[in-house]
Amino acid sequence: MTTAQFHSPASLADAVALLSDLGARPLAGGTDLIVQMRAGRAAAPAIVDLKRIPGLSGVRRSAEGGFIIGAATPCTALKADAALAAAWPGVVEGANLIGSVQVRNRATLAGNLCNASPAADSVPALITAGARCKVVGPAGEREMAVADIPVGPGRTSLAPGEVVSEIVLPAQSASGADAYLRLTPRTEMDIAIVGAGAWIELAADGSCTAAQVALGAVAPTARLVEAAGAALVGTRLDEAALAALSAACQAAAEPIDDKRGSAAYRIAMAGVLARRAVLKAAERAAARKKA
Amino acid sequence: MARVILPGAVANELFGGREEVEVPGRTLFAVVHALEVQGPGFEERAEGGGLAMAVDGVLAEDWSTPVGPDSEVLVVSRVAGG
Amino acid sequence: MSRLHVTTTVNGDAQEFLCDPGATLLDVLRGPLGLTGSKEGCGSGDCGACTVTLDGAMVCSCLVLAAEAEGRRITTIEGMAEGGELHPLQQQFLKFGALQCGFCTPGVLVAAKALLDHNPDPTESEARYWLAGNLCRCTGYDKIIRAVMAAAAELRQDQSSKERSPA
Amino acid sequence: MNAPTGKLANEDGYRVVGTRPVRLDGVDKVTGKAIYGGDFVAPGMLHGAILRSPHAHARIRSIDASAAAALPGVKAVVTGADMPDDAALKAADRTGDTMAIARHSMALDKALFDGHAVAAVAATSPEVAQAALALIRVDYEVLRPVLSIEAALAPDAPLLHPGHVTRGERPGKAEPSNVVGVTTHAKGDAAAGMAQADEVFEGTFSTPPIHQGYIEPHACVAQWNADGQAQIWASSQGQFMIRDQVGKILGVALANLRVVPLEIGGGFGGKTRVFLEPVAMLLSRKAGRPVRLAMTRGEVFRASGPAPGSRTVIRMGARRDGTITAVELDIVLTSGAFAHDESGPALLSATMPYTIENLAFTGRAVFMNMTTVHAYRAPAAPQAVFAVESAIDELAQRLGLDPLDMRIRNVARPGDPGFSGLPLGEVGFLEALEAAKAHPHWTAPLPKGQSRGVGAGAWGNYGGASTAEVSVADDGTVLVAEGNPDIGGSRAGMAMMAAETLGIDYEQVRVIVADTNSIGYSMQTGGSRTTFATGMAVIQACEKVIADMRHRAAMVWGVEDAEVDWRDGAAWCGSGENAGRSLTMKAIARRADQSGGPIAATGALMAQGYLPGVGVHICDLSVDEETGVTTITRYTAVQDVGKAIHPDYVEGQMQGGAVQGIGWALNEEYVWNAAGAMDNPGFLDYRMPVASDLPMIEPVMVEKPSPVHPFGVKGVGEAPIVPPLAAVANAVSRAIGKRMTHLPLSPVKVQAAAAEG
Repeated sequence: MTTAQFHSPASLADAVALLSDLGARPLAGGTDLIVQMRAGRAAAPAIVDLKRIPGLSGVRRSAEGGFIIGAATPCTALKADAALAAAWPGVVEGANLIGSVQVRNRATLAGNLCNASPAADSVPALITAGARCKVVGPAGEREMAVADIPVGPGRTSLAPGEVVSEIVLPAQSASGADAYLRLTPRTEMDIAIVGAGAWIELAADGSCTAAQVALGAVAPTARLVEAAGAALVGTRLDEAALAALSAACQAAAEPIDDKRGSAAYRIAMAGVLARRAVLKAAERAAARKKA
Repeated sequence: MARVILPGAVANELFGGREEVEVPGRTLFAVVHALEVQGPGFEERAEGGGLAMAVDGVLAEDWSTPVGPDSEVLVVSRVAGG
Repeated sequence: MSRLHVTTTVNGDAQEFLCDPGATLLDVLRGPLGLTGSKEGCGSGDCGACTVTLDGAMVCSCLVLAAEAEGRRITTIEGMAEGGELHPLQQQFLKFGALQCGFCTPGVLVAAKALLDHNPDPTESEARYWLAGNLCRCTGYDKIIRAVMAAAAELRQDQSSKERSPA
Repeated sequence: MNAPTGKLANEDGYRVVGTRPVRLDGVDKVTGKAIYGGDFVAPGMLHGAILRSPHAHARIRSIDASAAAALPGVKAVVTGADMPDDAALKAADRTGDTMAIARHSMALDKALFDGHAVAAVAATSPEVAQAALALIRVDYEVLRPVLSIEAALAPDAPLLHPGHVTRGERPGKAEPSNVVGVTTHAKGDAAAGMAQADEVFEGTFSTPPIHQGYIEPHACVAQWNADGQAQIWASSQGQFMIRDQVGKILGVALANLRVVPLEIGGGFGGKTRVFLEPVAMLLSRKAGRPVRLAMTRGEVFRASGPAPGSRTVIRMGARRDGTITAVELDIVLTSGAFAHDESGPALLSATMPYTIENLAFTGRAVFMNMTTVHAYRAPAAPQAVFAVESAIDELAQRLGLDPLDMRIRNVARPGDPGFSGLPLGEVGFLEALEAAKAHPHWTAPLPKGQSRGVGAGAWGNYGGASTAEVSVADDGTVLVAEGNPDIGGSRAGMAMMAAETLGIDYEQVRVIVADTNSIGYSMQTGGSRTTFATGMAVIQACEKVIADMRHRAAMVWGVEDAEVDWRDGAAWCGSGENAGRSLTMKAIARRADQSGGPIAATGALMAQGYLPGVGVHICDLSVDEETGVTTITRYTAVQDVGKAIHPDYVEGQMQGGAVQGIGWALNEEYVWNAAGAMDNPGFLDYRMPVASDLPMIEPVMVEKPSPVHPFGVKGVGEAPIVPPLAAVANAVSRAIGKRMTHLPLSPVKVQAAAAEG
């Protein structure tokens, strides 16, 4: 692990400058990066710690009533933010399934996103929430959908020197709610064999007015399944609609066989978990309507 | 001559498959020595703790235990734990 | 490769050390600082035996770069007892026999203290999920959880008695 | 050399034995002061590192370490050529164990598993050592690996050890093969017995290799001086074991090889042999300085001694009333790269709790291109008993019998002929089964969606050689030195047995684990022997001290020794003018110099008459049939413990063993890729149970005392891992109505089985 330089810049501009030389890696929580460095799976000749840049840690409300989450905000801080946890329980529970409390006191949403593991626990719910992120780099700032960041296992669409500085969640709709579920052999300290995020919006009569469903660990990246959401809109989430949802998810799944699960199992579980995540989100949406 | 009964694996490996052997000896020390002559390697295995011996149904760690002319010596393979 | 000079606070004492940019906090605690109470069970954040607190939050010190310690407050197992007086958690672990080989115990104790600082009255399930990051292979966790719950009760009782009769 | 007699301090029961005092080494362990393998630092110590083969099976054509040796800071480089040659290792012991351990610790001409050590360096820092490894060039000729039992037994299988002939094979039948050895056991007439059965179950069971999972990686420091004297500081299950094995491998006289025991961070049998010590010694001799060698977690998985995988074919016949008429069992265990044949203990343990008329067992171990297996807590018993207890459960269901009643019907009782044919001693198999049946858990109504499984299992335990020394200080306090590393509170047990024998308080006794130059030989901590055998040696030494102190008191009072009684930590005069007077230990010890000199005695013996331990576990669980995820909801572990000296730590053995068994049943397994490299060498993808996976494990101690041990002790450490595989598998099988025969019962497998219906 030959890391020659460690920097902890006090501004984003300094960080971007440092990150533009080849091989420099941003460090937020480090719970993926440091493991890969020690195992020799990631070369990091220079480390740029983002945690001393003011404004990058913490959750702020956006003008539209949504939430702006700094790139250096640890997952446990999301759970501690009551407003965020109430508005986006799915995003917060996804972030708080990563590793252990020790890991979640360090790991960040931006890090989980940019590590680009197909099984990243926080990404499916971010996608169904329509989250966006601010990217800062040598060419200045730009905004993009969270879904467009990961492009394959361990690969993102970020240009060299670019870093995600914020993740932005829209305001939650009056009768919408989200949920994230994952399938793991252990109750903690595990990696999703399959993950499923869902966002559901219900009309006064209980019928579904909008729905987003995304799957984790069944494709090179977390994946929004339009057909799954579409199968629910206009229905009362009855058995037929849920069956169509499951079928759509199974069709969208292109998993691999690996030490954690077989492709066949993942395809089957894609349907099962998506269904359960939808029902959990719907239950929360119904509860919000009444509250 | 004491009658010695050997476990299958030891019989096959050291005594040409004979599971019962007659040997002279008034103590287990003598019996073990006599068994070594017929099956070289037996003494080392017994000393290493891999084999235990019972004289007339009683396990004896102490080889000074007397062995009568018509005694039965049962050789048992022993297992250490984890 | 130039080494970094870091100043930090460990268990309330000011500490300085030189470290490679890639060195972990665990390497420094166990090496130059001679605090071998934090243990390396895996080096990948999967066992919790290296748990310390960093500015009050419990973390795996094998997944923190030593350079990140600059200006921060670190507590390790060696800082848990005050002088000769064991912390209630340490006492209850001994009373319940909540350790056998003891290798995971430092990490478990630091994590358990962080739990009770965060939640003085945890349910059994809350305690089990909080401690899920600390692997133990000897005890099957039963006596660890019972000792944590007993220490929590004792601390709550001390707290309430302190409130009733402030010193 | 006779076994100690040991008297009760008072007739109505024990004063110290059975209480729950705080352990003596407790404060060090809860404050982080205790020194484990990787914590020890010797002055001038170098840091070692090992280069390991990335290939599971390869010939080593050449090793060029010249660049590494030239790297500034590198002080020594060793390869297999630095180890003694085959002839010297064979001369050390004809069983071949020394050769196997030496060649596993450092390859000679062939790399036989992914992770096999091929070279090692010692340098002034870990970073320099790692840099040096990267400069070592090894020319491998990659060979086809053997990665399964089937592959090992295939007629065209590459032979891992061409010269090896199967041990225990009938003469003339043995020809070179990957079969390490074969063991058989027959009783009565299995075919006839099977014919009498009303119901016959036949099944094939398998378990993958799994790891003991101790959280402390192997670590040691070795110093081999120019005058031939050496010291090793290491965590292990036996400092005497290290001395024996390193002494045989390197040809060092035992008196020249002082091994100092450090605290051990879990072993479970996996630290009952050496891996690093011989290499650290070679590096130290070349460098002239102490060398620390430690494994990373990945190295522990790839290159230490996991438990063997198994394939068991079983046929079991039973009559309508549940009597088992015959069992035919054929078990094949993996041995890994070198010879470690656990088929003996597998056959011994398979049906140990039961007396069955007709048995026909065969056991074999096979070489495989995987790290050499080694003992894991009741070695090979869980694998064999998984098949037997599953078969019993299946037959009980088919015959409509209560599963515990069926086990009780076949239970082995004292006096029944055991495996060796010798009559069983005061075994507590029946008492444990009845205690399980009487326990509220067995008859508690099952919540909806849950199912209940039961499993029993025993382990033979062991006694063997132990030495302990007891001395009395001037103030009457007592010091015990013994030779068994304290993994689970055994120091406390020794202090309690000493205090009980001497009739004094526990707090007046201190116990240390001494190094190999400070105490007589003690067999290592393992085989569930320590409290039984080393306890006996401590008691014997205390009895000698009592006899000495009674003699001194007799001299003071001018009476015969026989006139002096020993009670409540004091000598009592029985006759003459001083009748009724007493002298405390303190009073006697203060004038020790005037009555013959220091008070000290040694207990050294071969502990005999050890009795097996048995466990009966009841497991409630729910299975989410859609996903295959299993959740343990209630677990009770019943065990005959003889007499619990320190109940906390006996319960701890029962709870820890049960949870290791649960992990074995549900999620733990070695996974390899096609090339034979381990795919999950870490605690993320090698899934051991975490705290949130489990309920409380309720321990139920059945105390049927051993008549041989002064305080009734039976070994307890290994029996608790034997029942859980079947207890969990039986519960899952009942939940989904399908016999689960291949561990682990991961969500993928259980979901597939449930979906088949």
